[in-house]
Amino acid sequence: MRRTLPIAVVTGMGLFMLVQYFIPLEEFETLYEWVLDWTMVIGCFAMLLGLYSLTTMMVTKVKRKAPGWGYSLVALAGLFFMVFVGVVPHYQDSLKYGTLFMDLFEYIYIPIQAAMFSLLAFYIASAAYRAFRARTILATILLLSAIIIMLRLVPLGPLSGINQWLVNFILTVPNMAAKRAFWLGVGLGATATALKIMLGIERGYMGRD
Amino acid sequence: MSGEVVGLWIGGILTLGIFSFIYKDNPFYKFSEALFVGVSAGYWFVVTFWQYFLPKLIDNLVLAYTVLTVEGKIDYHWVYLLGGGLGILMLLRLFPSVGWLSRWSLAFIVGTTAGLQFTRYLESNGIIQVKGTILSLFVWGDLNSTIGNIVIVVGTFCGLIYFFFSKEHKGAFGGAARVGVWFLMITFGALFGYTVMSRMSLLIGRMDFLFGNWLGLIK
Amino acid sequence: MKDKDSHWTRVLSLFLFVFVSLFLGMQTCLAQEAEQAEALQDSLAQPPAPPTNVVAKDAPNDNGHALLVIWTLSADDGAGQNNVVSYQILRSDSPDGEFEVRGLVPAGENTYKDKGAKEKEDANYLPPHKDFYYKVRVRSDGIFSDSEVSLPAHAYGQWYHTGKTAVLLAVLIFSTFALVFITVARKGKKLYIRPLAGIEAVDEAIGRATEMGKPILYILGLGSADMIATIASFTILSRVAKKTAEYQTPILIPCCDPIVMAVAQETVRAAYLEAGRPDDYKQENIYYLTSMQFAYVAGVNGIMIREKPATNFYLGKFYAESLLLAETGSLAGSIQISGTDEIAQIPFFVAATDYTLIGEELYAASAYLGREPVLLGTLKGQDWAKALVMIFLILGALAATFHFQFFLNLFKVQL
Amino acid sequence: MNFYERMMSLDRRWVYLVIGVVVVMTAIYPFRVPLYITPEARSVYDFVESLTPGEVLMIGVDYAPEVMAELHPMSYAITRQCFSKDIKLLLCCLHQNGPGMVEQVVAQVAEEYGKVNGTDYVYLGYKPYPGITILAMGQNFRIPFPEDYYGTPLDSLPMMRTITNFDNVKAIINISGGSGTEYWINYANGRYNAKLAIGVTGVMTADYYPFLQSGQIFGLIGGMKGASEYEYLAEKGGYISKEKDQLVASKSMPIQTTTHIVIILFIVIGNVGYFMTKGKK
Repeated sequence: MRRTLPIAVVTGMGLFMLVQYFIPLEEFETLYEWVLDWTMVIGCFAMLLGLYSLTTMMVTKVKRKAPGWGYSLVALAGLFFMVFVGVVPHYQDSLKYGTLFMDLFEYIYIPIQAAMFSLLAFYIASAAYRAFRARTILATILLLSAIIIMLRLVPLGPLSGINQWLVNFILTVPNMAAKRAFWLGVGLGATATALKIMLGIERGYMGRD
Repeated sequence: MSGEVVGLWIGGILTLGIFSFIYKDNPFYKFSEALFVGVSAGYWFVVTFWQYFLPKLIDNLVLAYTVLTVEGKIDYHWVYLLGGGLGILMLLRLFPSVGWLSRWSLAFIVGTTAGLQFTRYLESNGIIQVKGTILSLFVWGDLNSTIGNIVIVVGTFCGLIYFFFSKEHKGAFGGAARVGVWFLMITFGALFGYTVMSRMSLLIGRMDFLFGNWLGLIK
Repeated sequence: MKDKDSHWTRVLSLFLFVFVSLFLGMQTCLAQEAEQAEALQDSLAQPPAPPTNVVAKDAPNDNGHALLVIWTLSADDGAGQNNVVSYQILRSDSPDGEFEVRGLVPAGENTYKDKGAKEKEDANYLPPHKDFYYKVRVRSDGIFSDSEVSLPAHAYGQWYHTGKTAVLLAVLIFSTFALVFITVARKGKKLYIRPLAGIEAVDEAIGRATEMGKPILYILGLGSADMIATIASFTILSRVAKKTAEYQTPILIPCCDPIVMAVAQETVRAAYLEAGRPDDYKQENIYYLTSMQFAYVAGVNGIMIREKPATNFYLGKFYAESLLLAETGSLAGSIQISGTDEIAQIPFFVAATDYTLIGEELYAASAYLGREPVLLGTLKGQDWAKALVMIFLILGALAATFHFQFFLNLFKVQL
Repeated sequence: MNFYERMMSLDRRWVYLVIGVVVVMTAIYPFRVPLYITPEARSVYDFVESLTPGEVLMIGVDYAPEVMAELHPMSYAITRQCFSKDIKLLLCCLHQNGPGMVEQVVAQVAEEYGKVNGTDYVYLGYKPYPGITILAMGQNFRIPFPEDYYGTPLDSLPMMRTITNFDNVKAIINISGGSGTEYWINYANGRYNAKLAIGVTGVMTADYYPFLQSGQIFGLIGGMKGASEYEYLAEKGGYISKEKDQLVASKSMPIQTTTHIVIILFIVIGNVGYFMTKGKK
């Protein structure tokens, strides 16, 4: 009951989704839409679970006065203040521009997010420096290809045309071939994983008691 | 000082807080990080609440209830109770004794995903990719395309050989697999090289924000 | 002051009244003029020849709320003096009832799909199993002529989408391969699989963490539970967690989706139970952080710098954050094993982590780690499917070279 | 520890510092970068150039503020070029965080050229589900967008009188920072045969090159470099000028160039160090 039924649910839902793909009938379409809506509803309840998980973790840290507990307090404050101003005073309007909720989002979240994202500029340079060593033929191919592509931004005089031709060639030919092979492989692997899940062969993710 | 200026200062200071991480972890970063995590989790919760929970569950149930009271009919919107029920099962995870019930909801989601992606991947990553690789190996009067097409077909073929798991990569087979990896490496290099520009754009954007919008040092 | 106000209001309203009446009067005049002009033109110009053979039938491969109208183009379409501009499609529920305009297509088109809504309350609702009549109106600069009314037709839903046969065949072939090799594997035939460096490093990486007495960090990626890469990551987590249970090394899993968190908890709990150490399982080590991409990364980076895990796994769906995570992890001195099916992130994982599972290797990893015959069987089935794809590639290229169009049509998928 | 060994174990913070300094220094002392204009960016420009006054061009602007740095300059340059040539614009936005931003661009440029909403340009606004929306627009713009962004019914806009679907626009340029581009290619071009060009972020460029080869798109503006190429052409054409601060992408091109050179140098130095120390071991 605890384990067999969930696996049956997995198989059943999997088969239904598989079959409905081929059946355009209205009844199946409606059922399909419901199923997607239900997964969203489950996601909403799960969100409560997530919030509970995050809060207990932070609260425990604060209670135990674990190192850095003060920061947990900051996170908790940010979390609950957002939830408060987002849910309590306004009706759905809190997602519109100009509310305190959106202001907080815009002036706190957006700049930090953009700053975090832009750290990648530093990291990409350091990754290139440390990792792009011509240790093997494969590594050499990788770094040469990267350099050719990067050179397209560097004024090379008459060589620019040749470089541009190379860039075009790399992007339209080997790039295409490798991506096709990659995607085909991913397609087969993903399909196999889906099949294993549906057949209940792979069930480690579903408790054992 | 207007609200916008305050916002600008907060944004500027927090940006510096994040940037300080590249030197080393420090209280300033820890503060920005904690605030970031908290605010974003709160934001996501509120968005989930207004954009999914209310319209997908509550609105439908309210509609069902209204139809029931006004017209006395049982309307199809009641099926959303099932979704709500599965959601409540999720919450039972908070109680260890009945927590296993939440597996039904998890099974529902995992099963749906598996079934949905099964055909989706076969179609978009299987059939459509094969179709895209069906190229003419000889294009009359166009040497560029002829060579390009041949290389694409050969490259895709060898790339697939690389992904063979149940055959040893030896001899001619191993050689082909090696060619396949070369193709992959060229692509990875190209992707890396191409991304540099976008990442630098982000940094330039932030520098603009710091020195331009915030401090007003550059125009 | 107040008097003055009301005075102004009166003047203003009077003004407005005059203005509005003038405007309305002019509009009527103009309209009449236009009508006259049209009537004049009508008498001068010949209407275009009407479309013929208007046939209405159920639109194929749908949910039963659409009809297909097909006609033979007007004789004046593309030729003659009356240049046809467009066709209007009109519908009625009786042959001599009132016809309403349903759609417009430009000259040269001879089909129209009259698609209605399926909800009864929608204004555009098109009921199934109800007869409708169509006529097609051909238009040319203000003048038009109508076709004969079509025979009745009704919409109905189909049980099978004929445009998806290629996918159905693929499903059947793939499943057959997988099932055949699962059976073969069950019978105990030993199947060879080639070594993968990333997989062989897993044991070593867990062992290292145990020696150092430090935790292992497992990142399931940014995907939610509706992505197959995330599910593949669960299957790998199941094996990894079993090993950490055996080695008694703590495993930290910050998640960016609450459902993913719940599944991860179930997975790890099961793995600890299987390893015979249910008491070592700590639910608080598998927690939700936040769902927003960079906030999640900021949090995980903090964990990496402060907890200094000995080993980091990044397996699942990753986007731009891949390098942020991997660089911070390498800065913290952890051994890193990564894998994703997002091709754009592979170069960064290759550059900044120690081992990378590329694309399909991510999906194969659980079979590699588990070594159960059934899983190895599906791997073998996967390879056979791959061989078939390669045969198709060669045949397809030959067919394209020698212009065998039929082969291309095999891969046609209609949505 | 000799020089090369020290170089090999260089603290990564030096790398960060160099990048930061290079960015700031180039920003303070900019220089003009000689540009190689790629044919795929030129073909977009030439196409817009070939349009005659009164013809309609559609621009699908699908990006969020995150990628503004790369894509905004394209939107501005194309809009300015069109308006100064009296080409009518039809715009829509299929990215949920973009509609306000697009409004800003078009309203600002329209004001610069004295263009009137509804007569010289129409902004349709935002609709979710790009795939479905594009398919529906192929039938009739009025299906997904009965009203424009400002709530006016499309039928009462003078410009829309002669416009039903993609057949009535000369071409579509999709400026995008996400997966929406695939729908434009598959549906607008694939299904409805609309002439299509795209402007995408640098990261995405590699993915969309093959579509250029296959002729599904007639032009491609790739990332900040593509944007600056376009600005260069538009400046030569006299549509935008440096004095009015209208060359935004071009302004950061020197920084792009120097940082790219620095990264290439880093790779070279790293490899020199690697080979020098390898011999010793």
